Amino acid sequence: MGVELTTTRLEDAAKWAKQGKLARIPDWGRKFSLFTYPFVTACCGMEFMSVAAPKYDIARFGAEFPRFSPRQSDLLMIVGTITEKQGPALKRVFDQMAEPKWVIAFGVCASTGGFYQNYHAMPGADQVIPVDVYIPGCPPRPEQVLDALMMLMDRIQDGRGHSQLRLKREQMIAQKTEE
Amino acid sequence: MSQKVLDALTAALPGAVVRTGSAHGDEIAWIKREELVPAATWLRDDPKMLFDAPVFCTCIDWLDWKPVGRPVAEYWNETKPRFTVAYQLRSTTHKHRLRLEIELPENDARLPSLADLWPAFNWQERETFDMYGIRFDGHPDLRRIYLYEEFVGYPLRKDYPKEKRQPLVRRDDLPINPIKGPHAGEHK
Amino acid sequence: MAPITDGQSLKQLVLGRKDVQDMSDTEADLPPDLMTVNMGPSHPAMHGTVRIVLTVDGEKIVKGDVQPGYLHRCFEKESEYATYTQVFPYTDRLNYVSPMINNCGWAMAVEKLMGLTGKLPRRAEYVRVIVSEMSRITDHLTCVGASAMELGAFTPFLYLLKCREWLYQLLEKVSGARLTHSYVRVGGVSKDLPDGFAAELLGCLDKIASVMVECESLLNNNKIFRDRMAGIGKLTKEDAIKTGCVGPIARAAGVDYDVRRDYPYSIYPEVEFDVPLGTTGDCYDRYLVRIEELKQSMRILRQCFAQIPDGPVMSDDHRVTLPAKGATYNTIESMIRHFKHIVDGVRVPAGEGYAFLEGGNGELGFFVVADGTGRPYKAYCRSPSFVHLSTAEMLFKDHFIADVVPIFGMINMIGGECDK
Amino acid sequence: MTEATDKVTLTIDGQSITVPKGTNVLEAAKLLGNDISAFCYHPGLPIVAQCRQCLVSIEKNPKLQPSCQQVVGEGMVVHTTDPQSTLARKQQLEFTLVNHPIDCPICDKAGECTLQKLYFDHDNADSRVDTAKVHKAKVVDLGPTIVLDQERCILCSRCIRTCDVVAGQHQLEFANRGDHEILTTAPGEQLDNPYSLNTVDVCPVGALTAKDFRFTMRAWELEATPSVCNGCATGCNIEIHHKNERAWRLVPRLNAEVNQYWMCDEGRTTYHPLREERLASAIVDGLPASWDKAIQAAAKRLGVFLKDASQVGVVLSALCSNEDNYALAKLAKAWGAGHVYVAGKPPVPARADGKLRVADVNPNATGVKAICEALGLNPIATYELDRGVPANLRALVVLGDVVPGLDATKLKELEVISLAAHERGPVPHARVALPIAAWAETGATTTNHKGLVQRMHAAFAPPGAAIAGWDAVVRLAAATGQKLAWTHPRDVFKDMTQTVVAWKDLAWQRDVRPLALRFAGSRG
Repeated sequence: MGVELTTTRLEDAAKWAKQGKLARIPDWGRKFSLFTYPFVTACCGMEFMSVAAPKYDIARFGAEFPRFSPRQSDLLMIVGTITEKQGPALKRVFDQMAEPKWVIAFGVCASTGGFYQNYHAMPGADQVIPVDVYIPGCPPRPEQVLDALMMLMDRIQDGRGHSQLRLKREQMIAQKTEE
Repeated sequence: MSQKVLDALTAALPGAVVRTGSAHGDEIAWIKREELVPAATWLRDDPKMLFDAPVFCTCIDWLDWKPVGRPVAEYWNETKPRFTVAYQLRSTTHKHRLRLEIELPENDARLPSLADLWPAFNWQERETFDMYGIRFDGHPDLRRIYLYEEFVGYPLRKDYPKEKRQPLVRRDDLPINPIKGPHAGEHK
Repeated sequence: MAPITDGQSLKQLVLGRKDVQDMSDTEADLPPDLMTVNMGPSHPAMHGTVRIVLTVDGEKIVKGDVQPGYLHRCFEKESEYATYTQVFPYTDRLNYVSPMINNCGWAMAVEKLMGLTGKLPRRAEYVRVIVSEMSRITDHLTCVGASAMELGAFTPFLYLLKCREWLYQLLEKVSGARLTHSYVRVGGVSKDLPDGFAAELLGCLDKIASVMVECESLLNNNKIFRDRMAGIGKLTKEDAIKTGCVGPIARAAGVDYDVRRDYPYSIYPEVEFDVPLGTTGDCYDRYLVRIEELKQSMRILRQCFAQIPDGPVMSDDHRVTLPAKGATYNTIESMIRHFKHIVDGVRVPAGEGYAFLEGGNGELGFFVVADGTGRPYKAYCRSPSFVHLSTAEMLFKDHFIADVVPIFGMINMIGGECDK
Repeated sequence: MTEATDKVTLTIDGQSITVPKGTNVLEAAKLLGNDISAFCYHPGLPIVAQCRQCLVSIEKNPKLQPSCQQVVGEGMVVHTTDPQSTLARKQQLEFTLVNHPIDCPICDKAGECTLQKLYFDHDNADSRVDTAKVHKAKVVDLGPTIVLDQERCILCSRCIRTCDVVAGQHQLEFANRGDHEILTTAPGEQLDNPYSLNTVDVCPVGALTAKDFRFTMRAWELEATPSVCNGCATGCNIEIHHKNERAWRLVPRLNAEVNQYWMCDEGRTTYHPLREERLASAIVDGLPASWDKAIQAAAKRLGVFLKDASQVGVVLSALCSNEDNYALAKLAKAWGAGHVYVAGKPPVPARADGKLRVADVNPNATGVKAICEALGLNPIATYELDRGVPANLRALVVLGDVVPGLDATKLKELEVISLAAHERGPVPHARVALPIAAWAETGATTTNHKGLVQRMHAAFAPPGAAIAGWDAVVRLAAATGQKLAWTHPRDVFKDMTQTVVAWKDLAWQRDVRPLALRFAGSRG
């Protein structure tokens, strides 16, 4: 079943090549080979396991292979509540990842803090690092996670990820300064 | 269920026990702070007691205590001890359970540690210290356990606001700058 | 480069030594000081977020300072600001691997203070036990599966998670949520089991039993698995008692203690089950105890379905039950009651009490102080994970760094429960 | 000896209690934590024993007695939970509910309704009535402040008595009979007395609702913080009911010495200005600035004149707290400021009615006077400046936003540093404006016209960059080379009580945390 999909997309690639949109090809490649760093902290980890396990099978989207070193991964999945104590660790992990990189906030705790609004739960991981896709739900259903992954893929393809935009901005600034 | 435990404790260490009580099937003995270690040691070692298994240690902050349906005299006021530290014990041989409660005043919230008698209380007392600021004298390693060293205050005390955060790290480019204005929170 | 022919050259290649002879006295060359290695708080081989600062002598652990708290979500502070019913979702997220048991524990604590213990409808008790035991099975499946995966055995993980998925789907049918159910209420459960549930669950149990046979054949006598589990992280019976260990860990060490049998609650006196005991108290025993408990849970479930009576699943005590919707909309009395239940919460008379039950990891208890209003004045959770994790330092001692993973896996530290 | 004769000992539900002579049984039981249900009884109103909800059985008394009317007697044995009185109260409640509309979801009182509370506490049984309810008028405009819902009214007459007793005006009455009995205005009257909103507080159900508060906020979501009304010099004790960093209403709080259970309608509206024209950031020459920059700018501008401090004046404010005024007065003394003024609103003689309303509408004139006397300052009222600004006055540090006597032209000639919560009065003309917290936003004390020092608690945080007034003064002092070593209002208060002799025995009251009305338990 994968053949048909792949063919269409290769055709896509060929079309872009004809149109001179070769610059899109790296992003196109990136979106199908996401290397995940699961920053698993809490309950959502159970559903993260479910996403990885047979029935929902995240492998279908090319994002099945968790890299347990941030240096080798480009997708940070923040799975679960981020606390104030955890904040520096999260930031460090994010900083260690190579560019371009994307972040998914998995579950409402990572998105906004959810119903933990107190002295130690951080009101969303985006207090510390920029987040590309937020998945609501406590915990989100695996289907939602797959949906979010596809949204992220679109975002990567369009070059709208936080880190992609930043890189572009930096490039532009660099060009301006050279001129 | 274990009224005889309370009776035996009162008989063996009359000076240590302030009062005893039974609530909802739980046996409670209020112990004087100074006599806590001898009482606990006796409870652990006496062949009729053998409270060898620790269950939990926690603290109650009475600052907001205004129970409904109880006399006004029971409300907390500044002359009453503010904290109660509770140790729950269990005996694996006799199967009885007992809660020791020690009342502590606000300005001198310290008591002897039981971590030497039951190693499980090592972390439990650290947790109580972390959350309530109760000092355990003689504790081998009394430092914060859940929170970070930079945290100021004791969050489970009733006078610590629930949402008072003490951030260690924040993004410098936060997209929505949470400026508190006269109309902040209106659309919450 | 010349092909490597002997072991010496291999070592040379790996360690980059010029002189092969150097290998004989490696120890002398290595720095003599102890080294500090930081594991976590986000570590691949640990499910759960905890930081371990290891002081190692070579590969051997001299000291392991375990620092929990990275998932401290302030269960107690949040509870003090929620009604008794609103606390259920928080308890779900304590031990998120077996949320139903946590639900039951909280309900039991509140019922104890309200004097409702033992006065619940029989069917409610049975339903609670059924969902609890299902939760216990998911708990042990996850624990064993994840630990096996962390030791490199990916297949059992996939198999066991498949089983768990079946149970999740059944629990979803019961409660409406896959993981965080909030199904239990003070005075019973929120709704009855769906039609045909018994047949589905029993069929599912049979499937799980057959998968378990496969998994056990993959793991039990697997050389790698045994080498990494047997004799690792030994805990003596005395230590287990005085460090407060309960549940599978204590039972693996030979402590014959199960709340379900020793302080019977709910309908456990009416079902037969055995309490498995280990002999050596090492990781392998903990694994075996969990596998056996899993089978015992299935046994309990089968008995429950044979015995479960018909009837209501919620107490008829007006202090805890919501009125029927029809009455709520049409009579002022029921309207007020509904309103007060939702807004003010279940009124619990002032007092304090500690209620406990056998959770996935052992004695799970809630110590509640009520002040007569609709919210707990204090709600403390006696979490087994926290107590077990405090023994980790003792267990790590004199083991290798690699042994941290099975020890930690078999402690089954659940962040939500440990850090509260 | 006198003590023995003044006290009466009785037994309530097996518990013995000694209370002063003349107490009623209901109040005595309350001391034991036994809240006997009642609708018509209010401790501040005459007793009519009309709702029959508080019936108890008293030994040697053949009939049940209303506990609100029954005065305690020596050796009296009262039962409040025996089957007879429980049944009587249950049935009474059932009757009360027969015609009550099913309005809880749309009722403003829901959550703090006595009827709800009593039903939940004492009966909690299902309905046995299947007849149609009697309908009455829903939205009856009683006057400028209040709307009546006659269906919800349970005819307890508390509001009628409140008008009679508190305002001294008979404006409400019952009309008709039986289950068609309604509450209405007295012939030719409307409910327009200056204490009318007290009827809303005492109403046990949602029959009377304030136009100011209705449909704005769910009562049970509010949090209550004790404070003191800043509307006039009486200093009525109030609770600020707030949520989401803003106040939603003010209700009176019991203080037998000041206001008993009541406050005036005008005082209740004083929470509105808390959100009007607020100064949320420091302003230097008309542009927003950070605190540090603003303080530096202020110090620089003042520094020129502080070399000869007789050119500098400070304006204390009778509208600000003791702490703020003390801090500024102390700074003026440290500088050796040549001019000290005190500002305040002009009195309104028409307000004074011998009850709670007085002519002086400044909450803290007495406190400022006491502080200045203690510090040896001799302040001049600012309206004296109407006649002309002293020639050697060049710079002015103004506390508060009300400065009569200084109009825009005069202010422009001066170097004005303003510490204010609102952007009005002298603030727009100030060279440097520093935002300070308003009365509801900081812990402070105020002194009423009788000299009573009362504590106000912070209900919510001040907006934007605003900080407590004394704190702003401390910063200003540090920047001008003076040292005021206070870090907490407690420190200022302690210092102040050591200075002001009359206040030397006062102690700083511990901060009170907001009380969630939802869980207040015994409310209603």
